Amino acid sequence: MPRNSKNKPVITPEIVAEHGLSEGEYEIILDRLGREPNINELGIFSVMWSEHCSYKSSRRHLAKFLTKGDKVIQGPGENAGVIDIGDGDAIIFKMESHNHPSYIEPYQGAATGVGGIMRDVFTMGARPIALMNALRFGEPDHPKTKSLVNGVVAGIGGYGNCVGVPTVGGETNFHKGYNGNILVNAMCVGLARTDNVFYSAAKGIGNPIFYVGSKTGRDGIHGATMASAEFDDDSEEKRPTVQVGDPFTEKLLIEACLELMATDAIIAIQDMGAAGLTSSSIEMADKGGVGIELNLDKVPQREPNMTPYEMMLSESQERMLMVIQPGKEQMAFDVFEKWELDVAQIGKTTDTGRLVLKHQRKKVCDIPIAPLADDAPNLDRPYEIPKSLPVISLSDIHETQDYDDALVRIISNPDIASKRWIWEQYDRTVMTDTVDSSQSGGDAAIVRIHGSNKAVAITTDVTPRYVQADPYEGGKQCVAETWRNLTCVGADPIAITDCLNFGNPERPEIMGQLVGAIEGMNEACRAFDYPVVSGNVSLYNETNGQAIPPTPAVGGVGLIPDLTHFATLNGAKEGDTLILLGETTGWLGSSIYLREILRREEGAPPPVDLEAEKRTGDYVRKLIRMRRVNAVHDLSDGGLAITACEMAFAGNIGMSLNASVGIPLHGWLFGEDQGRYLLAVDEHSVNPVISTAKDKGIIAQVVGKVGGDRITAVGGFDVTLQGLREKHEGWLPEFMS
Amino acid sequence: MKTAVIVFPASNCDRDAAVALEKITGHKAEMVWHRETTLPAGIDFVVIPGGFSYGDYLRSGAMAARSPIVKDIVTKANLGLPVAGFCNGFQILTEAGLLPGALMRNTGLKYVCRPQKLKISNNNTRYTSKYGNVSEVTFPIAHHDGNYFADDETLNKLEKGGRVVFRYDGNPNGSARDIAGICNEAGNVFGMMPHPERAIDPLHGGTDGINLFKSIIESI
Amino acid sequence: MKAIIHIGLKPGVLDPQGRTIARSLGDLGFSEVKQARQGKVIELDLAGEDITIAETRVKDMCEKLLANTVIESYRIEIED
Amino acid sequence: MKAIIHIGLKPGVLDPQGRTIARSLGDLGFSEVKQARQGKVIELDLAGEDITIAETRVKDMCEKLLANTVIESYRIEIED
Ligand SMILES: Nc1ncnc2c1ncn2[C@@H]1O[C@H](COP(=O)(O)OP(=O)(O)O)[C@@H](O)[C@H]1O
Ligand SMILES: [Mg+2]
Repeated sequence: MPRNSKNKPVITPEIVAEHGLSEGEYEIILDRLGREPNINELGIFSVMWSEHCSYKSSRRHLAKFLTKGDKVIQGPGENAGVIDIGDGDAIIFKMESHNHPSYIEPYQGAATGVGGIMRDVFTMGARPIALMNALRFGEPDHPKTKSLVNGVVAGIGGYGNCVGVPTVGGETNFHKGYNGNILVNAMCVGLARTDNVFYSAAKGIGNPIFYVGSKTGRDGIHGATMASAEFDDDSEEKRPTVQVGDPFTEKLLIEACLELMATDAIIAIQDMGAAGLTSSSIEMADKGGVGIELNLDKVPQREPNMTPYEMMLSESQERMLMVIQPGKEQMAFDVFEKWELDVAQIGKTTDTGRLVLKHQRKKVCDIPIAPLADDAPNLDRPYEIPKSLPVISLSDIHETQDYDDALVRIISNPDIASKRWIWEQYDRTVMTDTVDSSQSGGDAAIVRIHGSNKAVAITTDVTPRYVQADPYEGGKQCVAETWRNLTCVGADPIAITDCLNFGNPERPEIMGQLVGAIEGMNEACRAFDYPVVSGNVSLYNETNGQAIPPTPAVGGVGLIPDLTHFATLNGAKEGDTLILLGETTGWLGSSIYLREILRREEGAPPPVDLEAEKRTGDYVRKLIRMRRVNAVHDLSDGGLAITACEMAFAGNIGMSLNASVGIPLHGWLFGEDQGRYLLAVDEHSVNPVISTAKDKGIIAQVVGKVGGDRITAVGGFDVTLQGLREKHEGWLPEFMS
Repeated sequence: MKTAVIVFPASNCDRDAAVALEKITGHKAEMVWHRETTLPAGIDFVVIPGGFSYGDYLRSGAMAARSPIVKDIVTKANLGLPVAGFCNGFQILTEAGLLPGALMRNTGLKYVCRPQKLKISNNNTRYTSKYGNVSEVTFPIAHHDGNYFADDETLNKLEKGGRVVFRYDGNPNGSARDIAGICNEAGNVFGMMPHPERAIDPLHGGTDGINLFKSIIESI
Repeated sequence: MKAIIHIGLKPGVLDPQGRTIARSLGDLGFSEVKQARQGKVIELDLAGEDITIAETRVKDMCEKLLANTVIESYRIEIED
Repeated sequence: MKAIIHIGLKPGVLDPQGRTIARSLGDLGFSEVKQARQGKVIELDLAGEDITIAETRVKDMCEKLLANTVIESYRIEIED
């Protein structure tokens, strides 16, 4: 950094550019300050106006989302979304990305991602009760993939296991589109009381501001701006000090914060996430319409001689900022000291509307807070929503000559193969409320509300190849799939969180993917009355101009009001009849069959008929509550064949599928038509289930039987359950060995 | 019947242990903070719960074993107080010297969480008497450092004394002689890596853990 | 031949283990402990006799596997 | 003052980490690696000046906390 003779940095155009600020943005800063900023002030503007903090490319489009509903207590805008699940209980949840850090240092990147999302949730007064993760890696053959999988999975487990929050589910895909940019999206779900939810708006004048948690070091300085910039070949060299997670301190923070939250000592609280002390203090002040004055000498520091710039931009983990009720300072000190955390009173709220920082008795920053938020760039980037790929007719898709081989190849392909190697490294049973987790490969994880007979159901989903082929339909589909997965376990879907992972928004076609996906997602949200209550956007996921497949990961949460009525894909019994609900056309465009068997990645994705989807799902839920079904599984990747296999694996029992009626066999078995469910029902329930479906205008047909130890389809495959299971379970351990 | 659960910084199965104790005894367990120097009066049974006390830093269980409350537990255990450690609790008991041997990194070097079949090697201990002639149970395991090590002499002594209480059926972590749980010579101190407190409710997938708690509680 | 590789966190990288160890030693009455850091040592038994070759090879091993150079630095000693 | 404590597994105690390191190095083509062992090093910054006192104190720290003598042995170096 250039310095003038008095050893004070001067702000050159290069420095402005290095901070990722455009000339126009710098002009606004000059105007609002009425002078040149100093380096601290410039750093603060730069992180606040980065893509990561300001959502400048996506904000106006995110505003389209349905965010309100009967059950929504708090939508987007706080640390996490809050929904009402009755009896005074609230569920607080959010999903977040840690893509860039995880590519650079997979263990710590993933670990700190988990830590960060947990803080967003317990900041609001919730005890974290479940973690999920949605992972996308490059193709298995890529030289980095194996070590990235190893590191990311170990990091997620290392953090979540230590903190003692069960990791109950997720999804894992492999595709060459992620070779240079993996995706690590973590979701946390917490439980609070509706009358004890904490918010971030600072209130009152002269109230003490407390810093709690780990000391501040020089970690990840400029992390927030890094997360908003594209990679190039040098970026592995230019990395800042990597943030290291300390799950031990996180666990102490959770316990200490929840202990203090049980009193009336906290007025407002905010975790220090990206852009650390800067964004936390400014957000608290801005939301509360107050000013803040901090004495940086009081900030607990890990290293000597830290500058104000470093302290304000540090991304050291496991830190919180809070406004404490005057008179309750000692109470706060006592709680945090009991839990052996660093704690300091570092400042106070003021009536100036300004952020004032003091360091070694000098004022090192004095800026008005309002423009940091109000004047944050809100770009209307040019976009062009890509047209859907053309529909491929089934007759243009070659039928396999060897169904046994096709089934084996699909069941053992990296996207569909069992992820047991991953989830056995996660503690799924701690807290003893996990009902049916990854153990049975369930559609949604089920976590009981402690001490009650109700449960939340949680799932994450997106099918990037559909979004790539048609952002709008793919956007609808990912929301619909979460809704369907929650339905499968008998839950009432309530709301979603999302993590929108895309490439460089400065390119109109990428921006178009984002806008298209948001609009599609939103249409599904509205059709299901299934609002978005929190989320995260991760852009610039591209390397050397190669963007990732558009990946809007969706995390859905629903409620099972009574745990005496739920379902999973485990439970099919000898002699049960298999019923398929929903319409089958044999849609193979953008399917796994097309990709894995014919090596073609093309074609329009299956459309989602939201009305039919809703009708069918509502019926499935009703059947579960009437205990009409023994097992339920939705049809997704790989179609009917794969759904039947997964149900067979879970229940450890064979399945035989009938001949297809009116549809070529490959489309019948592997087609990915949406909005469908496979049910295993007792023989005496078959007629009532089918006739009621018909009354409701839902297509329902008997498609096979449960029993024996083989998986068969008339005219198609005939393999042993055990042999197929070995293929399904075998791929990942073998790849990782 | 008064029971206590010890809470260390980053214990994380403390609540789970308390839930199990309350379910079996009908009374709430006392939660005792590690900085206390003595157990509350009249405690009949102590559980050292699982978790990652002190983040598992240095060695799992090492720092917790040196905390003030453990001194008092050691004294009282030596006078006959029943003390059980599950998972991290087992590690703490070995580190504190109440049980022999040590728990090392799993040979696979990975954390493992799964339901684990166990063989009851001795149905006549204070922790297994209620199993009658049941010889096999399933408890969840969830650990990174569950590889039980002791020298041959110690192992022989354990076996001769009937102090190997549970063995793995299908060793998940490399433990010597498939050992999953052991007790001290007097039979009042018991440690195991698997989690009986995670197997007490049908929704957990099984209730095999109940009899372990019943055995010790009824022996008091 | 024997190679001894010392691996430690780079300066500035958070060392939660070290911090916790220092605190515990303090609690046990060792108040003279001002700071603690934890690192690891890997000892390799190597075939071959040429020290210079060994040095380059072990450096390569560190870069490729033994050290995580994003957060760790290492130092190699070769002994006969 | 500085104390450097080397902690390693006792001979006869199986070292799964060391074994895996040796195998992975072999897989990467480092066929000269015959065996690997992993240990840890703890570095302490100590107040005080007397080396003999420091030695006894650090030995005490090892026995009381830093090493588990059931499986580990240790070696102490004190530096000014
Ligand atoms: N990264 C992961 N973490 C935890 N569980 C995972 C992960 N990836 C997959 N799973 C689990 O594996 C099972 C199958 O996953 P997936 O194929 O995505 O299910 P579905 O086809 O129903 O969407 C689910 O229970 C899921 O929760
Ligand atoms: Mg799914």
